[in-house]
Amino acid sequence: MSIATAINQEATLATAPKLTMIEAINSALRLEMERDERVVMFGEDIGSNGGVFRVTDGLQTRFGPKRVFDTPLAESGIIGTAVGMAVAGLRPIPEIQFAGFSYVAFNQLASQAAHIRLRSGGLYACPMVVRAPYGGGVKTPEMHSESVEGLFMQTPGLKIVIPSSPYDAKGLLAAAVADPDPVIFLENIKMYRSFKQPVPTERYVLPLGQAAVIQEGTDLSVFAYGAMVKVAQDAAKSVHTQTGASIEIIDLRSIVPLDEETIVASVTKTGRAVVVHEAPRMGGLGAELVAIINENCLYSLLKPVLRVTGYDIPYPHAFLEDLYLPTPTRVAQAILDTLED
Amino acid sequence: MSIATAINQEATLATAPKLTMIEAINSALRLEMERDERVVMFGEDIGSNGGVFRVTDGLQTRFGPKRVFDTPLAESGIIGTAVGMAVAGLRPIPEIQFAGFSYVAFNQLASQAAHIRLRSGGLYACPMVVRAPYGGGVKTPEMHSESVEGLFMQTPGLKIVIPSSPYDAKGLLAAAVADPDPVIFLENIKMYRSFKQPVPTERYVLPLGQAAVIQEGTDLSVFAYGAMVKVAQDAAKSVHTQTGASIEIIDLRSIVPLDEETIVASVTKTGRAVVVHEAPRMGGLGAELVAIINENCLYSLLKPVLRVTGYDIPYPHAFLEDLYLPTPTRVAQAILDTLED
Amino acid sequence: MELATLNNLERTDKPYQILDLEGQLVSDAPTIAPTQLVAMHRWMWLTRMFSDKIVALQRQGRATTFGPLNGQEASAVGIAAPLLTQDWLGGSYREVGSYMVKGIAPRAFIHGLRGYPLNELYSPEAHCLPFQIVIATQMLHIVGIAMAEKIKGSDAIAVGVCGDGASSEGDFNEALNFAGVFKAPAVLVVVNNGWAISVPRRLQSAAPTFAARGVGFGMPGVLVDGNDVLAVYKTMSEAAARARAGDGPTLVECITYRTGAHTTADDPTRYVPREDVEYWKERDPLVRFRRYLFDRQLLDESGEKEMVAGIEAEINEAVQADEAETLPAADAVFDYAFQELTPRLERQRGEMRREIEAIEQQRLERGTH
Amino acid sequence: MELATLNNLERTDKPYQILDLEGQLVSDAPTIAPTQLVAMHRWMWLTRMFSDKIVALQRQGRATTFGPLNGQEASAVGIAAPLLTQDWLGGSYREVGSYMVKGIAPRAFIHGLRGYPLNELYSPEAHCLPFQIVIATQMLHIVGIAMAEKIKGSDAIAVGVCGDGASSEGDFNEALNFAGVFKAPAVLVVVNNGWAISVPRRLQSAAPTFAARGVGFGMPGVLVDGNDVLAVYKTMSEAAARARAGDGPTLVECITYRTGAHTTADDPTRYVPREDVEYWKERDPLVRFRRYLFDRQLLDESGEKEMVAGIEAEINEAVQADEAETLPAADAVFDYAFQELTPRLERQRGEMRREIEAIEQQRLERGTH
Ligand SMILES: Cc1ncc(C[n+]2csc(CCOP(=O)(O)OP(=O)(O)O)c2C)c(N)n1
Ligand SMILES: Cc1ncc(C[n+]2csc(CCOP(=O)(O)OP(=O)(O)O)c2C)c(N)n1
Ligand SMILES: [Mg+2]
Ligand SMILES: [Mg+2]
Repeated sequence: MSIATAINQEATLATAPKLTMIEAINSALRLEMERDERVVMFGEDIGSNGGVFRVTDGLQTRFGPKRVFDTPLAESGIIGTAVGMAVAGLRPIPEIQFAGFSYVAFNQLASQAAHIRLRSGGLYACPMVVRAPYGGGVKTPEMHSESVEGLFMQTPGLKIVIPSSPYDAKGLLAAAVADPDPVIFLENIKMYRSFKQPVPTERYVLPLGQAAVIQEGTDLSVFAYGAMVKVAQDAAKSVHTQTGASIEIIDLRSIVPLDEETIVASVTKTGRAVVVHEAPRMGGLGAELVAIINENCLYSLLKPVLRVTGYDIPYPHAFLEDLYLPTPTRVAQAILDTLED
Repeated sequence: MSIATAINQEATLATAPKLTMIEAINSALRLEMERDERVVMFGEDIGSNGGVFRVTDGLQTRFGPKRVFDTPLAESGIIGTAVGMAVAGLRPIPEIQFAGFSYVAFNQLASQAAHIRLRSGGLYACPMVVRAPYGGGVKTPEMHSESVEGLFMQTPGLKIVIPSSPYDAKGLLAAAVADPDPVIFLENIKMYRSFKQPVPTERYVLPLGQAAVIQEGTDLSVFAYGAMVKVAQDAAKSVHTQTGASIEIIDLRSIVPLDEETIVASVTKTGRAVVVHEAPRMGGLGAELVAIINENCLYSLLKPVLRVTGYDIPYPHAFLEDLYLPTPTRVAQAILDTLED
Repeated sequence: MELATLNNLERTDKPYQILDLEGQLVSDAPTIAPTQLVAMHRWMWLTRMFSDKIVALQRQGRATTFGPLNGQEASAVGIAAPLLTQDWLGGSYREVGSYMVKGIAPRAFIHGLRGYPLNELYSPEAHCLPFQIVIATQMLHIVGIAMAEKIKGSDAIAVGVCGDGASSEGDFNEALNFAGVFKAPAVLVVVNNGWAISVPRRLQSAAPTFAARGVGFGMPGVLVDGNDVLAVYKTMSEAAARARAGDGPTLVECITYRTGAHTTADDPTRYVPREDVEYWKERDPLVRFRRYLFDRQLLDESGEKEMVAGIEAEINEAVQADEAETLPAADAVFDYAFQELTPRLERQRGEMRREIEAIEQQRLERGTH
Repeated sequence: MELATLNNLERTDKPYQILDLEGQLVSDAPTIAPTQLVAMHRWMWLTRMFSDKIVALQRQGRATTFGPLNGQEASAVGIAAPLLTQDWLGGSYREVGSYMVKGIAPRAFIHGLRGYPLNELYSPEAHCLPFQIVIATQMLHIVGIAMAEKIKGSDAIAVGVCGDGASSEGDFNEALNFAGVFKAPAVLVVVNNGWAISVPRRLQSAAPTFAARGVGFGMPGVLVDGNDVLAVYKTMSEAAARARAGDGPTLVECITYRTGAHTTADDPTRYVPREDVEYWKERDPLVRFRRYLFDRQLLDESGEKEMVAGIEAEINEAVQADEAETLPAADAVFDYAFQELTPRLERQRGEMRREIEAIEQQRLERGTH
């Protein structure tokens, strides 16, 4: 949450109920459906089952099967029909049960949802929010842990949002639903129930494209998003304890659009940076960040920016995933290396 | 072609016939099918029609419809059956008619071909070469011009090769077919017939993962591949004429594996670099290159590395594509900017 | 009136025909006003002449790659003519004829085929999805639209059209399945023109018809003579009525033939057997329908000549008007990524403008222009 | 012997049955040696007991997420039992039973289900494709394998198995289509267990059966009682014979029921109607086949007890053996990207090793361990 928003919300937050990310997203969906008749939701197991993670719990009962419904098991079908619904004036919120299965719908996302505006010369748009759980660390089967933001940032026409807290999730989801273009909204599985946070009952909007400064600092900037924000915080704390270094942590929150101003301002100030993500390193957001830093603050840069990421191998088997994912240990090591003169 | 290879091949080249890239690839395919019974080829229109670009011309007649055949119009089906064939011991060379249509087969490529080794604990492999024309500048309809290397470098388990000349195409294709893992072989459409080059009649192999120094230089390194090599050459020539600068041009040739040693050595020497590709900028290979340079030669770097690339928008309409693609003018400007003190 | 029953919508064995090759009635004709019948003939002519014109423009470098429409005019017109304004239509590049019937002006296509983004000439009131290049994907969009209209409680239906080749794509089958499961008010049409570029129809499916695909997705499948505009019209009317009544989707297969090349980039002599050409020449959809109209004195030779001349003038004017128009600036490409440019794209647009200026500068320096 | 004809392979109306609920013959039994019949019963027991064991291990944190096999044992065994060693089998996570019949040792699965990469226990001679998680994709691999075996001129066939939910994916339909067009020596099986997680069968297709999908792809579709191991066996034998004879693919639908949860992470009480549970209890495949074997004195109560005890010992030993094994090092993950590590991956492996050492160091410093 940005500082400005924080001040505005302070009063409300004091009395707000504490929610998990699942509950916060459920609340956002409920509010969007209440205020806008055009909003419909569908996917696999989102109806009576309330989603395999219960994110859509109770919504079919509340809004009826016309607006909240299960579909056949076909991701391309889910996204392809959502594209049609968006063109016909609805505001679909399709769910892909796990982000890795977006590969099956890749074409409908990257060449269809993303291209409706282009193909129609702006006569039609494709406002929709594709929700998908993503991320590792919970010992799932194959293709359940993939981070896909690195793919969709290479296929322009799609926005990509990744919240790292219940509060952000609710506000960013409201912005995504209001957005006139397709948004991929990635929900970190490990964070779904990992902690609660005060979340206002009413609707609020956190604009897309604004990073959040989680912790200010002067010696080094750490960039992260989703579950990696917490990993960055743990690492920063341990380094601070060890060395007293003042570490700035920035939660990117939105990959497209990316808040480059905040990134550049931070590194211009600190001169050192580490970027952390779960996705493979090669061509991941970390690479893009280094490129942005290189272009805009090379002369402020005291040390190479280090990338702490998933490795460039297929996502490993459940019991071998722990060291594939960035750990506080690995991030702390990178911070220490980068702090060295 | 690397210098060592050049010396070896010098004698042969003097008498070699001059071929277009199409002819060189056709020759490579023919030789592979002759020497290895396990090689089979299939796709849309590759049989009697010889491919929409005639790359497979005459091959069905030569090897029969059992080994060279047309398929139903279904890219996921083409790649999915190829995966099965590879597991069953064949060496399939499926064609995707235009690389952009690989989106339809994205899952079979990124979660299947790429994961056979992982999923089977190494008991099975998936040796296959997916050929696909790619690239812009020839005024094609939607989804015919996309560069896809930036996508598949984010889905580990796939190799990616992009030749920039008839000679390289033939030698790299031989290596790709011999490789024990899946290779995506991207053929630039604009270069298919743009020039001829002496290409030996017999089989030869250019190993994957070795960049080629197209032109040595000391002031600045330009990295490119595919059709952008020529664009880089034209830009370098004009800058050289204008300023006398000594520009090194490196053709990456293979994206995965990437020849990082050559990249790092070059920038360590020149201290300045520009990278050129057709694909969108965000998370493209350019970003990765900057990240590699940042990690390995930050202290040699005199200026920010500039990226001259496709913009972060959907590939534009035919008559608006010219300035979307990197031109010699734009690359020259980037080189000049980077040469400035 | 056998055709009015659902049974008829389940014919998958023999193509349904109303007019035989001589233009004689072999089944009951649908009730269509005489002016509408003549209009249908004009649309068929418009389709053919538009196609010929674009091919000519393409040869002169005035249009991009184009897929000729010749031979398929009866399907094109018969598919679209029974639809209402509010009904949606989504097809491939080959459905230009259907789209013109539905209300898209020829000039809107000319603009697009010259390689520019569609403009306001492409009337949204016609409810036509901009053409699809990635084969078969539009079938899912159409089913989504049909689902949306049902959710909204409107009486609009949605018609998806694709080729025989498209039937092999996963998306085609997923579209049938979603349509069936959600009882979407949709008609899904396979225009079987014998070829997918060079790949013959027999390599697309081992089943004797594509219409047979319907049963496995819980919907009727109808096989119709796609060169018989009345048969296509009547089948589509009934399928549309069925959809509109809430009785669910129908799969229609129109058997026709692509008598031209796949596109201006294609050389069909490499793969089309000669016999085919002869066989289908006799089945020219315009010849058949002309006979029908002439026999009934709804049109005569001179009337048809006038019609053709009118169409020619109309097309030429459209081409001239479009070529006279000021073209979009190179940096217009930035208008279609998002409704509002992101800061990053603003910067990139600046980058492109810098290049545009540099090129202008070079031009001035060289003294050219 | 009605079933031996092709006609029989086209039943799409009523599931084919050999044993009724009481274990009485209602069609001719296939010719199977008595020892093989008893072996089939044992495999069904093995399937069920293996499943129960993994569920128990999962509850204790000794296994990862697992999809129980209960209720589907007759389909599992009937699908695989007629296959030859050289025949390929590719299924989803739910096909553990079939794979064990085909020759994969229980311990190979235990190892995998503990979250580790498959090892050499997963015998390649069994010709079983490692399980597929991305629903339906294996169907295309199997058709590709069948095409390869045909190209190679071998006499092996390939059998693909998936669920009712999987039938909705594009890949499933593309697999049917490729199999039909290339007359692949394949048998494609839909194990219709009524659910795709919480989504009921009726939401997967508007057609009355999945078997009806066959006709639209030019192949016979057969509906079989999936809780009748003899009916499944006989159907699969004939479909396999047909494929082996070069007569092309067959689509088989086994009607069965998932009596447990979708996986250990699922709570079926949220969506499964009570009546279902009762209805399917009476159709327990083991009960039915036990009656058949008992009636014929091929097995008796004490024999079955011994059988069950033997299986229990076998499974427990496998678990113990596997848990005793030295586990792969964390950096083994680098072994499965490519046959040879690229220089980049060598460096990354080094990076991981550095972390492993750092953790070890921390541990030593803390004095733990
Ligand atoms: C997904 C995809 N694959 C391949 C192509 C290339 N392609 C363009 S048209 C065509 C054939 C289409 O055949 P059909 O569906 O029968 O339509 P027709 O051209 O005959 O009208 C192919 C293969 C494409 N545009 N999209
Ligand atoms: C492409 C894909 N989408 C979604 C899932 C999540 N998922 C796992 S199992 C399953 C249901 C499968 O149903 P069915 O095919 O009937 O097989 P069953 O589990 O009943 O054996 C779903 C939706 C997946 N694994 N892959
Ligand atoms: Mg066709
Ligand atoms: Mg099921």
